[in-house]
Amino acid sequence: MEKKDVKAGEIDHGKLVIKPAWCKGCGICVAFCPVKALALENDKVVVADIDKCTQCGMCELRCPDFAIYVGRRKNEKKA
Amino acid sequence: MEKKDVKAGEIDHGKLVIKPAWCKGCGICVAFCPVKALALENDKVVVADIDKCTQCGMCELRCPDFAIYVGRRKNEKKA
Amino acid sequence: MPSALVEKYFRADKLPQIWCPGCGHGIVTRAIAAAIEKAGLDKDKVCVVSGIGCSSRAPGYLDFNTLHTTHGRALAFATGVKLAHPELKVIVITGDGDCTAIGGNHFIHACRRNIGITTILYNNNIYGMTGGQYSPTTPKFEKGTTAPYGNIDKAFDVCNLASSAGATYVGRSTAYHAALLTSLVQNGLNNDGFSLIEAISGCPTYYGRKNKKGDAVNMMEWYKNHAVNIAAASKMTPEALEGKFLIGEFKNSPEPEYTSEYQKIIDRMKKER
Amino acid sequence: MPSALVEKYFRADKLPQIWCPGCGHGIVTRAIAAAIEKAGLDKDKVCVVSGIGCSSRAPGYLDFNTLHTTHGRALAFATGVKLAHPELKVIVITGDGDCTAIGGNHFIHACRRNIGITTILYNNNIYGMTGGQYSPTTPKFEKGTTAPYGNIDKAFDVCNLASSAGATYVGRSTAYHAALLTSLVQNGLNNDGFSLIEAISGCPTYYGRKNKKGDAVNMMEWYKNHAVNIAAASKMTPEALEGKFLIGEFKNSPEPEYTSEYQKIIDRMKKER
Amino acid sequence: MEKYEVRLSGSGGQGLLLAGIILAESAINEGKNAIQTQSYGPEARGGASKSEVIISNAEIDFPKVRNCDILLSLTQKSYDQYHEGLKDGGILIIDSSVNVGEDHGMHQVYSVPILETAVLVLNKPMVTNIVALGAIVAITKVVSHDALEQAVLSRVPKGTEELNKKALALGYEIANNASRQ
Amino acid sequence: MEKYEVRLSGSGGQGLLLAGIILAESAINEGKNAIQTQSYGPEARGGASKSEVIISNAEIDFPKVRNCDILLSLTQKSYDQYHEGLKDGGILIIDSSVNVGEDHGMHQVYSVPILETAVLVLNKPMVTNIVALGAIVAITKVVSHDALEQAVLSRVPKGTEELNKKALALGYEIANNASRQ
Amino acid sequence: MKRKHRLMQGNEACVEGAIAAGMKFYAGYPITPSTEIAEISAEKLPLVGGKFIQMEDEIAGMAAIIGASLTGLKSMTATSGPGFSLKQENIGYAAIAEIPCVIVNVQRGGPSTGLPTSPAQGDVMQARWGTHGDHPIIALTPSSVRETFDLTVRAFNLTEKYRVPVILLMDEVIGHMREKVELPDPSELTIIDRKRPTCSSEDYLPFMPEADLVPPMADFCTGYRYHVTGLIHDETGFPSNSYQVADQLIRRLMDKIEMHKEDIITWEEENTEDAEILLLAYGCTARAAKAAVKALRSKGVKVGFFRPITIWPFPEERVRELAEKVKTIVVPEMNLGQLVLEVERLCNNVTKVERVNKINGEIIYPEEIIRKVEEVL
Amino acid sequence: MKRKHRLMQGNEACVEGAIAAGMKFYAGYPITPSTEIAEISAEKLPLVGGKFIQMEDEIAGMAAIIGASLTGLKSMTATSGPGFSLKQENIGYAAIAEIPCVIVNVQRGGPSTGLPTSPAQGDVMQARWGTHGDHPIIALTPSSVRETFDLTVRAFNLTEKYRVPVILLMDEVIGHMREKVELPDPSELTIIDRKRPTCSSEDYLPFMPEADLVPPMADFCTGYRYHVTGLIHDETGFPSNSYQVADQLIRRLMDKIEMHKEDIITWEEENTEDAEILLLAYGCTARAAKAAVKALRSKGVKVGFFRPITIWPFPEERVRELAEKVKTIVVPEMNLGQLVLEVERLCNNVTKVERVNKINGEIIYPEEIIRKVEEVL
Ligand SMILES: Cc1ncc(C[n+]2csc(CCOP(=O)(O)OP(=O)(O)O)c2C)c(N)n1
Ligand SMILES: Cc1ncc(C[n+]2csc(CCOP(=O)(O)OP(=O)(O)O)c2C)c(N)n1
Ligand code: SF4
Ligand code: SF4
Ligand code: SF4
Ligand code: SF4
Ligand code: SF4
Ligand code: SF4
Ligand SMILES: [Mg+2]
Ligand SMILES: [Mg+2]
Repeated sequence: MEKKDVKAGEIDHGKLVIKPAWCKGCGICVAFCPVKALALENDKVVVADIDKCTQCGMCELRCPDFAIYVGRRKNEKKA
Repeated sequence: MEKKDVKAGEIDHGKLVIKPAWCKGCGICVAFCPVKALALENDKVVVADIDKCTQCGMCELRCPDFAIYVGRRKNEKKA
Repeated sequence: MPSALVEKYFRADKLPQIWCPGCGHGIVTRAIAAAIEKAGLDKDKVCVVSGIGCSSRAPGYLDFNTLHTTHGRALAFATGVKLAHPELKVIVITGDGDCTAIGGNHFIHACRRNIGITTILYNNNIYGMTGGQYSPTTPKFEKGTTAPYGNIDKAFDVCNLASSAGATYVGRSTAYHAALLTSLVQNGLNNDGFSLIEAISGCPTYYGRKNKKGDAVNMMEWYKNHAVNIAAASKMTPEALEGKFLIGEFKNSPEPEYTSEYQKIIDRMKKER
Repeated sequence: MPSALVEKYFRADKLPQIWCPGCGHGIVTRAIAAAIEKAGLDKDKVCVVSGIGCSSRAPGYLDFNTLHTTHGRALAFATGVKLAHPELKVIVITGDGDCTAIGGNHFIHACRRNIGITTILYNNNIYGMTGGQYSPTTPKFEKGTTAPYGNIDKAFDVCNLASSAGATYVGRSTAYHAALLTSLVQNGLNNDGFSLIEAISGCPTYYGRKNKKGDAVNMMEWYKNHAVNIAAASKMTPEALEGKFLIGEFKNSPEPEYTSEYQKIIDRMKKER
Repeated sequence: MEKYEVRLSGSGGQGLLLAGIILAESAINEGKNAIQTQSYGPEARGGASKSEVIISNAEIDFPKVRNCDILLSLTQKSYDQYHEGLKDGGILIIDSSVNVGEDHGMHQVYSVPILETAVLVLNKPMVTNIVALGAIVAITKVVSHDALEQAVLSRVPKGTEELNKKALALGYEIANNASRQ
Repeated sequence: MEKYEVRLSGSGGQGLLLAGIILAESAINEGKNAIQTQSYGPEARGGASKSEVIISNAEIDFPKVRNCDILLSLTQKSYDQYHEGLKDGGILIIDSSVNVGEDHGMHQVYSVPILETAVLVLNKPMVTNIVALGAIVAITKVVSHDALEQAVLSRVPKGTEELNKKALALGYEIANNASRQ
Repeated sequence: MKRKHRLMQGNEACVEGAIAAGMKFYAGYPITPSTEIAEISAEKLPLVGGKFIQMEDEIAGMAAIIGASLTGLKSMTATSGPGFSLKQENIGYAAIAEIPCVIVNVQRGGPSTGLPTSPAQGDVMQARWGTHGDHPIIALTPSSVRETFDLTVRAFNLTEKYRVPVILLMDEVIGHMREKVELPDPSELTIIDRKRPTCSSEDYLPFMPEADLVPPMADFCTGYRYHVTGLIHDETGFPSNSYQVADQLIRRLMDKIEMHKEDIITWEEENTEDAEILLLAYGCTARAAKAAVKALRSKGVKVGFFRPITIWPFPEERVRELAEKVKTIVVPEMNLGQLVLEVERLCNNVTKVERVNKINGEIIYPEEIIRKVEEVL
Repeated sequence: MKRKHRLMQGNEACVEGAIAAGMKFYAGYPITPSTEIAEISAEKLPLVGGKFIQMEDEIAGMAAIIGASLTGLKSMTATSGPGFSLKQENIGYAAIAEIPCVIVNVQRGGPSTGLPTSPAQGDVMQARWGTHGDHPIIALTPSSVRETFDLTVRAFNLTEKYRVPVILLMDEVIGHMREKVELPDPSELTIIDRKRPTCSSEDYLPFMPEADLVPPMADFCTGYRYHVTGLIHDETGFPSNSYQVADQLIRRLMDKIEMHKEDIITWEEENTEDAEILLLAYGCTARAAKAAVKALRSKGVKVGFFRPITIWPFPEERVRELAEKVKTIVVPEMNLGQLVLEVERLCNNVTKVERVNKINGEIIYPEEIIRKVEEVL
């Protein structure tokens, strides 16, 4: 059972990682980001303003397709 | 569909009617007659003392086989 | 109540019933006939439906249009009858196995729809017809032929279950409390929506014997001594209620009945056309 | 929670899921994985069972031993798994149709037995997989493809039903309240007996479209604005609660678990021999 | 002896199923083949009921009683219902309460006070079946006394062994005193 | 003309099922026979989707498209998945966003800005399917314009007639301007 | 008489046929690929004063239509494989209690959940043998949208006439395809209603057959008080343990079909006069077979075409006759060989019987049949 | 080796056999005449550390044994006609997902509730065709108490070996009668356990067949994390819409049986060498047939006896061989002709096939068979 490389095609914004291949453009993350850091473009999520992002994790929590998630936190140690 | 004569074999005690063919001798009427007017004999209900009977109807109410019922009440008119 | 009741509502040529001596099912069946008499129903507008089990044999003795269906499915058949002809009074007679084991789904859905069916559940806490297996209402730790070491299943409180599923009339009585049973069934028949009346009925042959409950008379005595009417219970201490169970009317809160809701759609469509 | 969660608990090569854009099922599934992580379960000791439906496709994406069964029967299959191997954590993922329509009987019986299964019911108030027919949880008067003139069935309150049937842990959350959902599932996993967590999950494609609820975002907003936590609700006036629904933990009252009761019999028999 | 077909009839609750089992086990104790069958269902509730045993030295192919060699009837109802199956020259053992009328010319009829013995003498109606077995074996010798006693003792509840032995002995006794009609 | 096999492909939600129905109804309006089939199931959710129409003057026995005469591909995915079914010499109508590469030598390929027209010109993505129908009929003449218009008007929601007429007309127009590649 | 050509889906034609036949009650549970039948029934029934109900499962759907039918309403349910399996117990009930009802099974790929949206013909034997015990059944298979309409009407007529459950065995292709149809005017249709008693309620014996072996059926709750059971019963409707009653009842149920075979069995036949090879096919596969016949005939191959429309009871006699005339019978089916078993039973050792089987979820292509014919030529 | 003759009921022998074969899980729902199997299992299983559960219905019973079997426990359920009908959907699941399990059906009179306490052999075709879609199945029919023990062991062995659901098709007579038996010592029994994977969990492809077409099966939750579904799936266990995958899967499932026919099919045969008439019977009816053979042989009639023990797959080859040799095959069945259809399919037009059918709730008598033989002589 060959596993596909699931990391392929991720866009790492540091604070935030986006995986356009999985994004279905539902807009949930955009609507509920408390600081409006996200936007939709061509039916895919994009980061509108990475600086705004507080890494609150709401987008990750509510993305039905696991297409967006919080990157390594500043104060986090490497595993 | 020939109907059997369902009145056949009834013993009419006036106050009380008993139908031995249907009685299965469970003893429920005997046990719960408030005045102990009934008894079991050879696994069938019999009237022990018809005078005691107050026509309270408890036996009729609880006989699982409809084998005992209150006869015409004294003050009742004919239908 | 002379035995005119039996003559009027029973197929007397089929009597006595197949049931064992002292089986509570006969008492319950008579109570239903008495309730029908009191409710003054037209015999030709009453349809009695049952599943399979000792209890489900009852309709065969009742002189209405009677439908003895498959095990557990009485309420589903009855739903068809009622929706097809809402003017009929549809009565379902069922057992604890029939209604709450294999038939549990139809039961909760009939409750939910609040369809106008009056259901009398003959609860003898066992599968009588097949010889004494435990049922969903067999109390925990009691025995059945398939629970030789004591039943580890919790029992349903069927009244409670019916209420939460949506039944709008719910009550419980016992074979001993036959007069109460009659009045609960009568009230159930007067409710437009779905009514459940649980009738605790002794099975001396299996439940009684397996669990050393004595004979039919002993079982009746037990009901007499352990049932407390809900009206009385509210005035009793928890200690006094210890080991007792409740009977009486538990719920009576009418809501729109299913088939009349359907009729509204038909009527609306007629107008809209 | 970095996406290590997805890597650890999902079959990432099967992603993205088959579900429509904005379908709540993905959010709920992620919440379950998060709860498993928090509960610290051994992946090889978790078995996830589902029936048939959009929701029931979830196990295919989860990296455990997963069993996709027949429509409505997940809990019956899961009962076999759990009784055979009580040491396993058995999780059932099911839909409102799967669990409360065709599967209603297995549902109430699993509750009754208090068997150690954690059930997450993805309630989207509709049959998603077959294209939008009304389900037993579709609110009255709303539409489905089989209720073109509005549904006349009352909806089940599945939490209430589970409680009266015997479940020992019961809670409700929504796809919007994903963090609460995770903690309810985690608590459910910690309950030895039967747990039901109702997860309100939006189906924008059918339920939303048929009932003019807007898109996925609108539906999430609706949950946000209409759900009230049971803790908060106790301090609110009836007027303030008008039109709202409750979320949170409704019941948490542990009782002996079914398979451990069974083990007691085995142990007793061993001693007695 | 080649093959015996035995039918035990009476009413439900008289323990005839167990009697059939014990009779079959007696035969097995003697190294013979045996098959026991019974009637199930509503029939068994209330009405006449029967338990059948086939005993043979050879393999038993067909498992049901066809040509009954021995018929026990403990009640009138069961006699009425089943006596036709008894073959010409067969042995009919009836409880003394049963009336066989005139038409039993071709059978050997034994009338034995089985119920009375269990109820009045032993005061234990539940050993009716054992009394009956004693009577049957005394009359027909279909199995040996020892084989029967062994089978009875291995089947009855602990603590009732003496009672059952007594019932068996009484069965023998009343049968030996029985009138061949 | 004997028989046309038409396959309309694209992604779920582009209204191709309805387009197929309308095309088939156009044919019926002209007195021809028509069969419409489609792909169901998970396939229809998200991925490539297709709707097929067979039009014929004669009875249509086999109901599925085998040798496609006309293929519409609105998306790259659907082109990739379905173009092999197009027969040699068949007509391929693609949205201009679709890249058919080099291997289309044996087909007549028309690249038409269908999506763009619906989205940008009409600002109504839901009429994509009607624009496409206009384009197909303009290029292939598989049914007459009148029959098509009649079918469109009898299917679309009340109040959208003008919009759809316009979409149809634009479909004709862009097709007539289309480059045959 | 206004006639209209319309593009119609097979599932829609089924509902149109049912309503034309007088359907007034539908109960069911949705399942692909039959769901449209429920959906359209839900929409149309209230408009004709009929009732639609979505039950909690397929078992309940089957039960509800039996209950409704007993009260006199013409009733139908529709499902696909998994649901058809669940309905089996109650189909047996309808058979023994002689309750008219129509069960539609739009077949999909199996077994189990299988291939939910792909066509198959895998439930042919199940339609005949799915419920326990010997029981009568009639099964019809349409192979076009128009025929779906016609056979639904016929299904109702047969079930009303003979009080035998009738199965309309469709397949996903026929159920989902849209085709040009011209529906008959209602006045052209023959609609049959069940016989109702003409005697008084006192004289009514609910299960006493007339000469045609079918007992007249009183609507429940119309003054004829009687008992209906799934147990073996005598003419009064009450259970019986009599051997004779059991024998008579079951044999009569089967004889209802045997006696009226001529009326029940229908088929379509083409080019059989001079055929050396016979293609025997039904449902959507018959359309491929027909195309194959045309192609082969145009090459001069003497092939004939036989399509059983009634598959249960099977057109035994005609197939046996044809078997005497042809060299080979080729039976293409979208299963691993089901109806072919019946063909083999009738024709083995008289003529050669060959199979073309496909179970991958795809319809059989004409070429696949042609290939087989060329092989056996 | 201690041997003991005992009087034992058929249903009891079934449980004894199951436990001897290693049954550790029983789930079911009571129904006459199979109930004793549940009751005795409830009593005995805890004593061997096994589990018994009475489920809410038959559907759940079937589901639960599949779940238990997946975790590695040998599992069984028992029922009768009405319950067998209800189990069908999940039997199909066991077939497609290849979950070992034994389903006992103690047949009673049908259809529907029918004659609950009377014997019948009316579910023979249902055992083969009761669930939707093409599917593999094995069915065994005992005709004595001892054989009930043996065949229950065999049923477990076959289901474990081939991952095909195995049906033990008993009848009320065999289930309820008590007979002298001598059970084999456990050491004499061959007990087969399912193949388990020998590879690492990373390399494990749960539905990749080995040369015998059977994939090794890992117990659930033992480190091999895999997916099981009732949808068409590839070797990984995940659903697929590929035509090729569907074709391969279903054909492999059927080929598992075809390939191992020799191992699966068993029968008993007597006096066939010189037979002119062959009695072919199974279950309790075979005992009447055997008695008939003895009676007829003693009168000099050349009759032979053939008893299929495995009825599905049917012993095609041997029956075809015998058909070439005899003039008539007589098939007595307690139904209106079910297994005889298969005999006719194989033998029609080669030899005469005659039926003796009885459906009144009574066992067939030897004389009834003898009469038929004398008729066809
Ligand atoms: C489908 C099916 N499963 C099982 C049975 C066997 N069966 C008949 S009645 C019964 C239980 C009846 O119990 P209950 O409903 O409580 O009625 P009771 O006999 O106790 O009055 C069972 C299991 C059946 N007839 N049909
Ligand atoms: C026995 C059976 N009946 C019906 C179906 C068709 N079916 C599949 S899923 C489904 C409903 C699913 O609804 P739900 O459980 O609410 O899941 P959702 O798709 O909404 O997540 C139905 C009716 C089936 N597969 N099997
Ligand atoms: S982590 Fe929070 S702030 Fe950052 S993008 Fe996501 S929702 Fe917005
Ligand atoms: S929530 Fe997920 S799928 Fe939806 S737009 Fe955001 S990233 Fe894309
Ligand atoms: S009527 Fe009352 S008093 Fe009279 S016998 Fe019956 S129970 Fe006793
Ligand atoms: S209650 Fe009825 S059946 Fe019982 S003893 Fe009294 S009369 Fe007889
Ligand atoms: S078995 Fe029990 S329930 Fe059935 S008739 Fe006898 S006492 Fe009543
Ligand atoms: S149909 Fe509804 S439930 Fe199913 S995937 Fe789409 S949105 Fe989700
Ligand atoms: Mg009960
Ligand atoms: Mg849903």
